[in-house]
Amino acid sequence: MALVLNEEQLMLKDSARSFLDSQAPVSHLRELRDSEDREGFSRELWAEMADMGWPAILVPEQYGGLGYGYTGIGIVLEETGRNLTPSPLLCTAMVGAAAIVKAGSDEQRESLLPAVAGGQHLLALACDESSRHAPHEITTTAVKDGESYRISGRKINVADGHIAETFIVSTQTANGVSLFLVPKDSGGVSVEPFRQLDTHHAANVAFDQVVVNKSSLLGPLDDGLGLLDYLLDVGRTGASAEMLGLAQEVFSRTLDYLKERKQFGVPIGSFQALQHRAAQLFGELEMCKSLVLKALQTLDEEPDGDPELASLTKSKLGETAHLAATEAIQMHGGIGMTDDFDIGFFLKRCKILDNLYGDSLYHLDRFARLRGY
Amino acid sequence: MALVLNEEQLMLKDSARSFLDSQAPVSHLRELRDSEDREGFSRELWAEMADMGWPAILVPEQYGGLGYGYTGIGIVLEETGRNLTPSPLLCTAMVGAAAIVKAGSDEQRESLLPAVAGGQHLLALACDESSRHAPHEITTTAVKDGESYRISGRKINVADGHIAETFIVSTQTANGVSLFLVPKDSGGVSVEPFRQLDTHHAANVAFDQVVVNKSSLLGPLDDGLGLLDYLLDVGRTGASAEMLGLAQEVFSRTLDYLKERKQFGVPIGSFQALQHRAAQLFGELEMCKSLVLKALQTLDEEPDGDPELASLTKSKLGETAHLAATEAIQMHGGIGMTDDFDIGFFLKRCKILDNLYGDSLYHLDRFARLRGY
Amino acid sequence: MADNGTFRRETRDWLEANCPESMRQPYNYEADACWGGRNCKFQSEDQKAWLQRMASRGWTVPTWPKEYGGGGLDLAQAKILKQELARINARPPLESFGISMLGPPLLKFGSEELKLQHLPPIARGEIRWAQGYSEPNAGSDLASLQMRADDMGDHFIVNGSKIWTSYGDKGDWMFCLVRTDFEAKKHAGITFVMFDMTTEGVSTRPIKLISGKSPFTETFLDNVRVEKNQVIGEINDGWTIAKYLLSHEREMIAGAGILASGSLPVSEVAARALGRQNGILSEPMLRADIARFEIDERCLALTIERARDEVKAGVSLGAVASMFKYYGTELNKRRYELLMSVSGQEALQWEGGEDGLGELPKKWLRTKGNSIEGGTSEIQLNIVAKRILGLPG
Amino acid sequence: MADNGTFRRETRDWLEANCPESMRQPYNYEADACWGGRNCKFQSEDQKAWLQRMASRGWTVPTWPKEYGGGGLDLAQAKILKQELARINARPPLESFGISMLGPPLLKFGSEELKLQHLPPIARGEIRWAQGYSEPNAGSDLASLQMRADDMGDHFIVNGSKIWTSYGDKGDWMFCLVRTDFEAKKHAGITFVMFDMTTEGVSTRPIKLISGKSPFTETFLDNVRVEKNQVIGEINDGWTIAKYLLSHEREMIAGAGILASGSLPVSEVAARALGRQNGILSEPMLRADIARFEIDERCLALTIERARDEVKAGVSLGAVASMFKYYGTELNKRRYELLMSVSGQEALQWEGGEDGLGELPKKWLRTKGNSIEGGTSEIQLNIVAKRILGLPG
Repeated sequence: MALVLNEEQLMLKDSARSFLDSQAPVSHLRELRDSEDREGFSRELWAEMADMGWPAILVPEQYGGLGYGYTGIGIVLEETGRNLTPSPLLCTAMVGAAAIVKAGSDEQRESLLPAVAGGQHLLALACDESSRHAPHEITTTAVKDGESYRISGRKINVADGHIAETFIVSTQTANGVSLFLVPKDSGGVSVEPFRQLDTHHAANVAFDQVVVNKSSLLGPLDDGLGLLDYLLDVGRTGASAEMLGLAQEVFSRTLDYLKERKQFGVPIGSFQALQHRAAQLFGELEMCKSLVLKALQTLDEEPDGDPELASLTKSKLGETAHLAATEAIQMHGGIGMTDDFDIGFFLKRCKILDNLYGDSLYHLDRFARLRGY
Repeated sequence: MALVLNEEQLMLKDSARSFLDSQAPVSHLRELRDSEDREGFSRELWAEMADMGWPAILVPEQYGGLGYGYTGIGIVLEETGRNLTPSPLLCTAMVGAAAIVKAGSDEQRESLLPAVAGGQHLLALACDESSRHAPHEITTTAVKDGESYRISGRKINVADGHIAETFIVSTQTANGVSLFLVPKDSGGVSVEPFRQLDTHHAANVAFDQVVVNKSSLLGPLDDGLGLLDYLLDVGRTGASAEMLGLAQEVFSRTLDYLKERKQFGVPIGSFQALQHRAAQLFGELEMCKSLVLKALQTLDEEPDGDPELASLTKSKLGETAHLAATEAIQMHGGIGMTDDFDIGFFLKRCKILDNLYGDSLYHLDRFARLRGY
Repeated sequence: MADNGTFRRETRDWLEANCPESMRQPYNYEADACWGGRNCKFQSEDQKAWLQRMASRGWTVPTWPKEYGGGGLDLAQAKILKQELARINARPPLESFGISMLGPPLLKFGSEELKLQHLPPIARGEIRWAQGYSEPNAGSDLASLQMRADDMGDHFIVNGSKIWTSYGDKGDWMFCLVRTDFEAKKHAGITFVMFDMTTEGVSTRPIKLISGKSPFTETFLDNVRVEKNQVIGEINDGWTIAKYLLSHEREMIAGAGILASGSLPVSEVAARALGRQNGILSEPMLRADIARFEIDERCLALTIERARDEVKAGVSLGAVASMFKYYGTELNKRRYELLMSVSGQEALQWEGGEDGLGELPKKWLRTKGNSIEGGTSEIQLNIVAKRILGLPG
Repeated sequence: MADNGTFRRETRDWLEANCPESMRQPYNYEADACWGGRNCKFQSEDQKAWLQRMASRGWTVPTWPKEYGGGGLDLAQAKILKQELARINARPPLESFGISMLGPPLLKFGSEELKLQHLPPIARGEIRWAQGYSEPNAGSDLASLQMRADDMGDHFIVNGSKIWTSYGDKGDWMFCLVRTDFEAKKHAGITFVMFDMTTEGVSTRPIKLISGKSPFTETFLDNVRVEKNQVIGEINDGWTIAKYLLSHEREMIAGAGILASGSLPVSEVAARALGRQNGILSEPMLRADIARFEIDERCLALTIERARDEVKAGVSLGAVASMFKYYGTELNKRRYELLMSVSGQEALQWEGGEDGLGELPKKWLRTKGNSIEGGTSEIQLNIVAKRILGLPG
């Protein structure tokens, strides 16, 4: 497949950009923060996104979706990244939808996908237990008990964990790893929400002898590690798309400032040292654009994805977005350090996205392991 | 001890610099190369160095030496590094002398040190067997046979191996590692000399059932690993001192060129991007000066040295000297790539010194291990 | 003067007797630092006693002359005092811009009268000082400052605003650069003045940073009367004073970068948080970055040590302070990036008070300003290139 | 024209029948490349046959029009041909600056007469071209060139010297920038001319590089007669041609950086040389650097792919070639640094012939020129900053 967007995708991108520019620019995030919004995102905005069909992008048409695939949802995430818009898109419309589409039973698909596509049902992947990302180290257990399973354990830093109706939970079962769909209102589920440094919210979620029916099993029993990795790679690619938007936007604001801010009687963008750093950053961003597009297209084309590509993309995007955000602050000087100015929001969001599902160093290591060294 | 040179050391530095500037500048190395000198260094120059007392610096006065210590020999090595002067100073006057002074029996000291101090006896540490530095992996054996040992094995890339009268050889003995002094004319020793890319020479040395008397044992039987590491750390510090001189000189030549070469009607040193890179390099070189001086002083003060400091110094110097040499070529442009110009010699010598006794990445790893992580 | 062995013994004994137990441990919170000043609220009797006892010996400023409230120590003695303080983990009795910033230029360029007026209260921690250098439109081009001082004979009337005044809302007095000649080229025509911040017309407004904290203010001067006898150096020659002060400030900032000497090494923090596998840190890529950082950290510490020894040996430091400022602040940013990586998801929460959760990310964000304040990294590199390396243009 | 399935099948069959077995393996030595030209000495009958057969179909330059010796293929077909050649590991039948450098501007700006004169011999590998751009005192400031062409009516008389002429001693013809207007501003007054290097007054001298090899010459012109009908574009408008050629050259150089596609990945070389411990490369620090390199290598490959797809989709490449040139050459330098590290002490010997020992360090040294030739990295970054990012000054 050619590494360019097709007509349909270009239209989706344009419409996402113009919607977000007018409805949810960075000032939207600032308002949510300053009003100390309890959930850290706007339900009204989410309803509008649902009207635009965004949560339906990944859902097949037979379940009320649009079937635009990963590239489609990635394009929209790039635009929310550009505007730092908080929304359940990544966790519900990308990772969550992918989970049900990929591994759901007919019953699970029928019961969940239409509601996901309509934006009425929110999902969250609960997969981390230690402070550093290590999704294969699972102590949460699901013990068979007749027709049910009893789930016990604690997942931390669950993105969208504070709003999800259903958790996708990784557990140890008798002979391996299995994923379960656990409604938040199951007895024994307790959610401790908190605000992250980027003013998005998340939650630690404890499962205390939570009983779920065996029909809540998602994907194969005991053999769910591949599915977990796949879903993580989907999430990593989505987070990379968001970081791509973020990095491009913060770079673009920096370029504007370099052209406009004067020191010593000339625009600071005329200083060669800054020019070279900007040019190097431009090059890195071009690399990132290629990576994200290739990673999204690969998810659409390869049934099992390409773990090596997912890791390399996440690693490179984490590093480059961070470089773009820190260079932005340095080049803006003092004003970039003030809360009144928006630049700091990009650095903060970048830190969260870099950490999500493994940071750039984690994926540098995973990349090398996957290549056999 | 204050991190400055004392009066005596300053005088030594000055005299070394003026001697080398006049007797052995970089053109001396070029002549050796172009005349395809069989040994890659000048015996006449070495005799003059001996007259100056350089091989005697580390040797105690009672054996005809000067007793100026490691800082003294390091100062001279910094100056030979500046001029890329090939000589047996590092291998004989620093590592070799240290070996005999530190671990030699009375007999060994008396028979070797006066000749070392006079420059008549050359030594070489034969410690590497694999292409990547791994001095603890020793397959060369020394098997006890009555009052003798039989040594068999092959050491590669022995610095000064092509000219040494005596090799200091690391071997496996019955219960550990032991070092032996092996004269080059012992039966079964074969030396394969070769020219390195910096036009210094070295040799691979094979030992085929070489018989040496047990009095040739240097240091403790079976427990020589600590001594080997100490000697390597001495060599690493000496190589670092040479790289410091090399890096400063190539940087200084680059600064001159930046001030003199004009492009677009102005000196290229007025371009801010080059200025910032030069300023950053200046900072790194200041760091390197502190490290080398501290590492030399520590060898003088601490009986067992400081392995962590030796590794950090070797790692940082390898990296910084390489940066200085490559920036020099880049900033000189085309002319820096030509053989007629001297800059390339610095890059080549730097590569050899970086590799000697473990390169910068090896020592980055060793540094971390020594610090327990 | 007693020999140094005696001095060490006496110092140790005195500290043993006079440093309260609670002052013998590292700061837990920023608020543990004592900044003195008219409105100083001591956290404890111990904190107050510690300051007063040290000040009584002149040991808040050990090397200042005794007549200005100092300890009159020579460099060797000062080093011994520092070692003995470190030995018992004593907290600094006083943090002070009066000491670290104003002191050096005032000692070098101030009149005897001004020294006697200002230095002793600084040494005793009675007056807290604020710095008035930057202006909203000046930035790195400091000399283009616009704060206007009109000559009224024995005094100036000053109008304008300053920005990035550290703890401006807590300062008692301010030292300040103002423009006194409006025709001269920009580096000429600047004067270095001091005034009481309770003077009519002075007001401040906190600046909130991305870290959520407000350690700086804007400071507004509206027809503020400043006496001419409160000028350091000559009128219109303030740039000389300013440069001298800045190079001292840079040195201090660089020192701060490695002054994490009391805290755990980053590698140790990492080993505790992440554990080891086969004897090495379990995240190999993070390990590589940490090792590079720790090497550079040691490099800077040794180079600062060398620079100090060179000063003692009579070699002047000069523009090298810019190199230290650059290196030290870049290093401090790396330190906090690594600490954030090591802490992983735990470091992502914003909630929590001064202690524990939420504190690390705020510190991390704050470090991003290190390479901007006190002259940006770019300005430092310019200075090194031009003044040390002699590059043209 | 047949559909693409048919084209692929026919191409595969033809290659099967016509590509000699010995041409189906990577180059072992530099000398394995066939550069053609009047003095070409083929290494083997196979090499000669392979060139002649490919040239007979126009497939040395698949997308050039047939009337100029090309294959007349569209982009889709050219891609298929490339894939089929790669499938059997076929060597390029011809390396040629005539194809990679002169061809594009000649096709775009040349008169019909010039195209018919020069392009077919290029396509057939009969004439080998040399480039005359740089001059000893011009360097990065290419437009300040001084080679002087005096107008003699129907011809010029040219005097001066060029430097960094790739294989200048092996060229048959040279394309060259000369100054034809001595009053005009430096970018004006330059003309793009071509001449036969056997013309009286042309001489060359090899330049020995730090790698010990001499792939470049200086080229001296002493009263050399150059016909005016050998000018591409207008007289005094040579800078337009030069810029166009340069941007194509840069793209090519960037491509070369990742064109190690036939060779083993660096990580695989490392794993074979160093072995693994606990499943990962046994030198953890080197491993980190290799992983970063391989990520960037993949980045560049994908970005070149994307840029090509964008061109097909109608988006123009423009100054982005500078970014590729910068990125690709820096990457190639990193590749050889890593290969040197991986090879350790074995890579330090200088002896040995073309093969084996001594070859790697020479290649490594040679790569240091990548970021200088064809416009330095600094020039590329300037171009990106100004032409793409629109930064001032």
